[in-house]
Amino acid sequence: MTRKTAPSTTAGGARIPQARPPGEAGPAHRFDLLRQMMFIRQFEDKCVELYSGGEIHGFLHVYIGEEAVAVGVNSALTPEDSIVSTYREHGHALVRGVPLDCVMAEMFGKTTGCSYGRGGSMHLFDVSRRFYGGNAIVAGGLPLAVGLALADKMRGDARVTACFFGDGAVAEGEFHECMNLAALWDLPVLFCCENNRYAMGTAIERAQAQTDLALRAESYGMPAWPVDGMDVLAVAKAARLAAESVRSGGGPHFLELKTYRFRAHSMYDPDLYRDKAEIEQWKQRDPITALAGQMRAAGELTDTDIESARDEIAAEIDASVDSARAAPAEPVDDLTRFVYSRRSS
Amino acid sequence: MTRKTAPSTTAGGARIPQARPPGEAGPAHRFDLLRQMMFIRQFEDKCVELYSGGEIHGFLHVYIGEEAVAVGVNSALTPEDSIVSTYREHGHALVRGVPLDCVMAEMFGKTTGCSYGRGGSMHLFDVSRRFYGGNAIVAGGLPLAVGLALADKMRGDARVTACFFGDGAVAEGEFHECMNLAALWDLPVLFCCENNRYAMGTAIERAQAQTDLALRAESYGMPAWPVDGMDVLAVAKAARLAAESVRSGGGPHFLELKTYRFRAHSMYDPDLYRDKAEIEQWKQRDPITALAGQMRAAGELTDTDIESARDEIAAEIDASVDSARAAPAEPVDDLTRFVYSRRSS
Amino acid sequence: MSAKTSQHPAAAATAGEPATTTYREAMRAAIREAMRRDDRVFLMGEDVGSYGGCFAVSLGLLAEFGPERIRDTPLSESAFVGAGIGAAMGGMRPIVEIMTVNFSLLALDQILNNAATLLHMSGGQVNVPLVIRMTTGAGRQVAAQHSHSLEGWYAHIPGLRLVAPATLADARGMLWTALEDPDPVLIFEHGSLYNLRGTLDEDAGAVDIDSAAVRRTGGDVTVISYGGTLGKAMTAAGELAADGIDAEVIDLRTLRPLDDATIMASVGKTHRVVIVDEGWRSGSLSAEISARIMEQAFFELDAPVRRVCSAEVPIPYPRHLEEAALPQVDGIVAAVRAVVR
Amino acid sequence: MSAKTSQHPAAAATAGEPATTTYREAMRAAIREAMRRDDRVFLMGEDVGSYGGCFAVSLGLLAEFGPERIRDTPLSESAFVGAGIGAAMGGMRPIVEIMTVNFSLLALDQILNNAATLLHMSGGQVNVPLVIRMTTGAGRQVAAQHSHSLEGWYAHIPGLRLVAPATLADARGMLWTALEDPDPVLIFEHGSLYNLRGTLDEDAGAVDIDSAAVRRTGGDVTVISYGGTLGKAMTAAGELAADGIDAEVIDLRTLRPLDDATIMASVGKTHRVVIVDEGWRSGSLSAEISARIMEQAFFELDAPVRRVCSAEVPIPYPRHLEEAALPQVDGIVAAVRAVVR
Ligand SMILES: Cc1ncc(C[n+]2csc(CCOP(=O)(O)OP(=O)(O)O)c2C)c(N)n1
Ligand SMILES: Cc1ncc(C[n+]2csc(CCOP(=O)(O)OP(=O)(O)O)c2C)c(N)n1
Ligand SMILES: [Mg+2]
Ligand SMILES: [Mg+2]
Repeated sequence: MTRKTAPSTTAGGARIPQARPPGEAGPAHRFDLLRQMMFIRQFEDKCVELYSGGEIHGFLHVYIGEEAVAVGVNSALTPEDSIVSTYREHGHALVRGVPLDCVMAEMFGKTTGCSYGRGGSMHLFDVSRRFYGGNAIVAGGLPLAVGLALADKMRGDARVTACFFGDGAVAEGEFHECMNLAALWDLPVLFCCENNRYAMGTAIERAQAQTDLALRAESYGMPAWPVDGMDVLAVAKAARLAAESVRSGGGPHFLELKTYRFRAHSMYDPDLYRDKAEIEQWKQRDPITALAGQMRAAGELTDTDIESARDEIAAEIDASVDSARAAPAEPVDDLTRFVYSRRSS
Repeated sequence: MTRKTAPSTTAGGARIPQARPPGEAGPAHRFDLLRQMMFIRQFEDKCVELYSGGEIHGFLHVYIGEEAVAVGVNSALTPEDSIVSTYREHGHALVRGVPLDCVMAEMFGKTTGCSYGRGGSMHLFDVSRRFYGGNAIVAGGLPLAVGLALADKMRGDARVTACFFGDGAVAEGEFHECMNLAALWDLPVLFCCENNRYAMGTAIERAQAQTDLALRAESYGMPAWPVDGMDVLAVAKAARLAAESVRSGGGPHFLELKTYRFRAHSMYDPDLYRDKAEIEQWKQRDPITALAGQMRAAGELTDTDIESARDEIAAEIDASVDSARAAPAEPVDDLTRFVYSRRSS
Repeated sequence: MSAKTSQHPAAAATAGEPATTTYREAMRAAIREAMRRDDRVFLMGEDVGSYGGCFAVSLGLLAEFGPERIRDTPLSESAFVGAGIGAAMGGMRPIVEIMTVNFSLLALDQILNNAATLLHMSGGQVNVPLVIRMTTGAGRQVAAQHSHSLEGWYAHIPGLRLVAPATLADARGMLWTALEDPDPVLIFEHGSLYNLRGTLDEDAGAVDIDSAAVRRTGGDVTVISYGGTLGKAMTAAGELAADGIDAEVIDLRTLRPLDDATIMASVGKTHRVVIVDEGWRSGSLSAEISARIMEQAFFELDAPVRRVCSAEVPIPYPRHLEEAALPQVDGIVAAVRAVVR
Repeated sequence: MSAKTSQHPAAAATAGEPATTTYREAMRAAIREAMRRDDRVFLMGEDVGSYGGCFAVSLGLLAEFGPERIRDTPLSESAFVGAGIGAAMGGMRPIVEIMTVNFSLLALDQILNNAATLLHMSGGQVNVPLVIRMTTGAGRQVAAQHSHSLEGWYAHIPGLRLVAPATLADARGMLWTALEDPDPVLIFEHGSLYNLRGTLDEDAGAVDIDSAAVRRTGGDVTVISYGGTLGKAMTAAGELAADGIDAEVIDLRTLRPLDDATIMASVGKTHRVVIVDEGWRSGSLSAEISARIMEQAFFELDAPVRRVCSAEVPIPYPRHLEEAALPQVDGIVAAVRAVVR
């Protein structure tokens, strides 16, 4: 088997797919992407507030700064496609269409939550929308994605399974096994590596001998491109191209989405391991301000548009908090329900 | 980090190291290599006979056809270097200098065995010769090699740890984790991948998306070369070059030793999964006949040389069988000895 | 759950059209039947295809079903077990073969944190109708890394069902029932059983996977065993009978959930118990059974429950040491004598 | 092995120059001391360096010892645990930190098939003087994949020693003794203990890792616990004392090998036992302890041994459900009342 791709390299070292998807989408589409990113951002800002206020507990990993990745990739998927994600998956769940109220209620551990309150922040599920979680073992979701794709391929369903994971996951043995298996069996998986440069406190240079992760992925003989993960349009374009190829039998593809998390790894993290200046630099590239700026410059967006979107979203989120607060907690007697399908109590 | 090597590619696709080691060794050296290969071959022929005769039990994986790999690599090591191997390790143990009597007694499970009879064929150990086994979990030895090399590096000892494993092991997650770790930490490991084209009954094409294993290894940013594993001189040369580089601080190196096993995977294997013609073709490249042929053509070797070597070896092996037969078995009361260091019974 | 009394396979079958077969062939027949009945079923694992399975269980199936459904995998235990979980979530009914329990450790994270957990953690949404088969046990002189009996560990995991067929009928019949279970089922096949020979009705088929079986009725002592040690327990019972000690032998069949009712009913009758388990004694399944008898039948006991387990050592290669390390008929007989004394 | 009676850390220390500290700081002091005393010692694991350890245990050590000896690893549990084994074979004295027991499954093959097995399998040649530390347990609402208590599994493995420091003195003192052991030692630190505050002598140092400790003497019932549940057991004992029930509380300290002598001595005195274990009940360490009491002290028992364990469910996120799933003081009190009845 030979290498299946050799993406061209631009001067700056970033390689972009050679083929171009047919004409860009218009302003309405861009506004939609913007609004989705704002939605995730505002949702998570609220979560941080609720966590500090003692209403959300356990682990909370926010996606702030990385929204362009989930929004861009999701824009390339259809409702028939599947998603497997990590513990940093609020964004993926929301853009997938898991109802806000259900996601928020899950943060509160209520029975109206998308996982019945059982999972919390790290374990959002919505099988009706083919959203398969919410996996908190690093790289633990990759084999599931491979298996979902295997089922699709064996049945002849032309689905894509989008599998999200971080740069840290690339060091795990499971990553390797899954890349090989997907490539060997030509499975319809879209691997989406969210390279935010850190695995908790460990910078990628101290974790990966080869920090060019797309190059690493390519060594399995699979098309792999680095993408500017702070630019939602770039992500959307690359994802569309990749997803179309996957869907039409092109086998697995790998996107290295170069991004950054603006906040600490989790609410427990004092964030001592990186320079404040580095964080500030990346914040200059905030995907929301970036897209908004572009759209404003193109005359597609006014301050009022933004403000009213922000207000609408805020109202929706506030309502979801109210409904989550009011929702019932699971009775303790149901604790053992769903350990097995047949022995619900 | 950038890729550390880009070996040149010859017309036939096989890539050889660009630098050449200083002048080849002479006829005495070649005869030594030949005799070592013959030694392994005759040892294992005898083991197969003893297995069929009911004197050796359990799993027996012979190395017949692959002898050039162990002999060639070992010729590049010093007694201060370390070796970690697999369940197919008779050859590595013997060339390392583990005494024949001890290896044979181990096959019989006797207390004079190199592992006190506890391990049998798959678990040969000789710590005095820095021969660290004999690991029967595929890829299970790689982390040990990485750790031995880490200890050497932390102490400043200029040792090489040679780590043998098969093509099948390359699919395991542990392979990936260890390649990355060794490259990231620049550890003095010489990875020796014995690519005999099969993992049990699974041909490499059905196990690896990328069958060019050296290319795969290179993706970790480590020098990696394919080597004709049926040519002991080629192996010796590549190993010398690689080991010298490792020893002098060049970080881990990877050799893909292209070889073939002439016999079944183990004594249990009916060998139904490959063409007899394929086996016959590879037998044409028998590393022993190949080297003997070359040496004969160069006037360095006579039939008498070969015959007397063969007879000497046979006599040694017969003697080792006698001594193994006569050696004591471990008393059952000692069963729990060495579960812990301090509670020997 | 009720106990069923049935014959040890060594005894001749009594109904239907009995045919001579082996445990291996019975297992193969079960796979073949499942593949024919349900095209969502496929077999996946290392060397299940062209090699025919490392214990030759799937020999010939590749020719019948092709490489899509008799699917050889690379040496990637975590990935292919996890892929089995994903495929089950995606609507298939995979049978994943892990060559042996020894290698299953590499997939344990997937089995525990995904297969066993997804249903509960997702609030009842994610079913994992997966069957994992693996060989367990020692006895073939394959030494320390290839001789584990770790089914007791798996029996600790909520969300899994575990079965250990010890007879031809169970080798033939448990798989289909396992495949019909909406939750993950692990099948442990003891390596020493594959060549077990006996007769099986031509129409042998699915069997329950809920209950333990009383393989021999007796009134003096209850001997509890499963999988690879059932034969030894039966042999010991035979020897004891010659001495006038009448042992009841229970084959657990299902290791999780345990069939407490069958166990306690027997204890209530015999008041004396010996548990035989090839796992290392400390923390083996035998410990849980003993603890449950303590909890549920303490006042029935006339003597403390005894355990015959493996010695707590990595299993050594030489035959005499391996034999000394494993439960043997003599040890069972001695333990029974000690409790009936 | 003999039992030692000592105070629960909640009580004030009585000797030396007592200083207020925490379990986390005691652990850190132990690592620091070991690093200073022996330059073969180094600490390796995910985020032990610049992050300071996921539970802040190693915070500050990177500055003191540098990145060679406070060694951050990639997310590669199997490789870095195996590398710790190899480094130990090569003459170093590694302390490998696995963030939590949940992730240790990814390294279990290395721990079982290499660390625990090499010495026996090599006929006594290959020592593995390795210490592995990991956090265990639930209680912080981190849900199903992050709340395991799997130390019972490790306690099944011949060749390993397991300790579970439950007090400041043990957090401070067990590490050095473990490092002096020529064989692999696993240290299980319950996540709920790191903020435990108390006093510790300035000259506190190495402690034995062989024996259980009687943390409270009493004559009516023996409560056996370890690690994260010791505090709950002590609290329960306090409540029971108010009711005139005088409980003896044993802290196992070492989970393998178990200190049977201390356990049986207490059983011989109280004749009634409750075992508290945060593991899922079936197949937890509590089962082994119950089975041993059955075997060694059956005729001493006035009532069946009871167990207070975790419910057999993946631990759910909501606080009330998590609390319901774990052993709690009320449950211990109720179990004690039931056995002394
Ligand atoms: C197997 C495993 N090891 C360790 C952890 C603890 N942990 C949780 S997230 C994380 C960092 C992962 O980094 P990355 O994959 O880059 O994803 P990110 O958090 O940056 O999105 C670690 C070490 C875990 N959950 N699973
Ligand atoms: C983790 C693991 N999985 C499966 C096995 C069973 N097994 C033993 S050797 C082998 C094939 C290994 O092939 P390769 O690495 O190419 O080495 P070779 O035998 O060809 O020398 C297999 C599958 C094992 N020992 N360990
Ligand atoms: Mg990251
Ligand atoms: Mg091979």
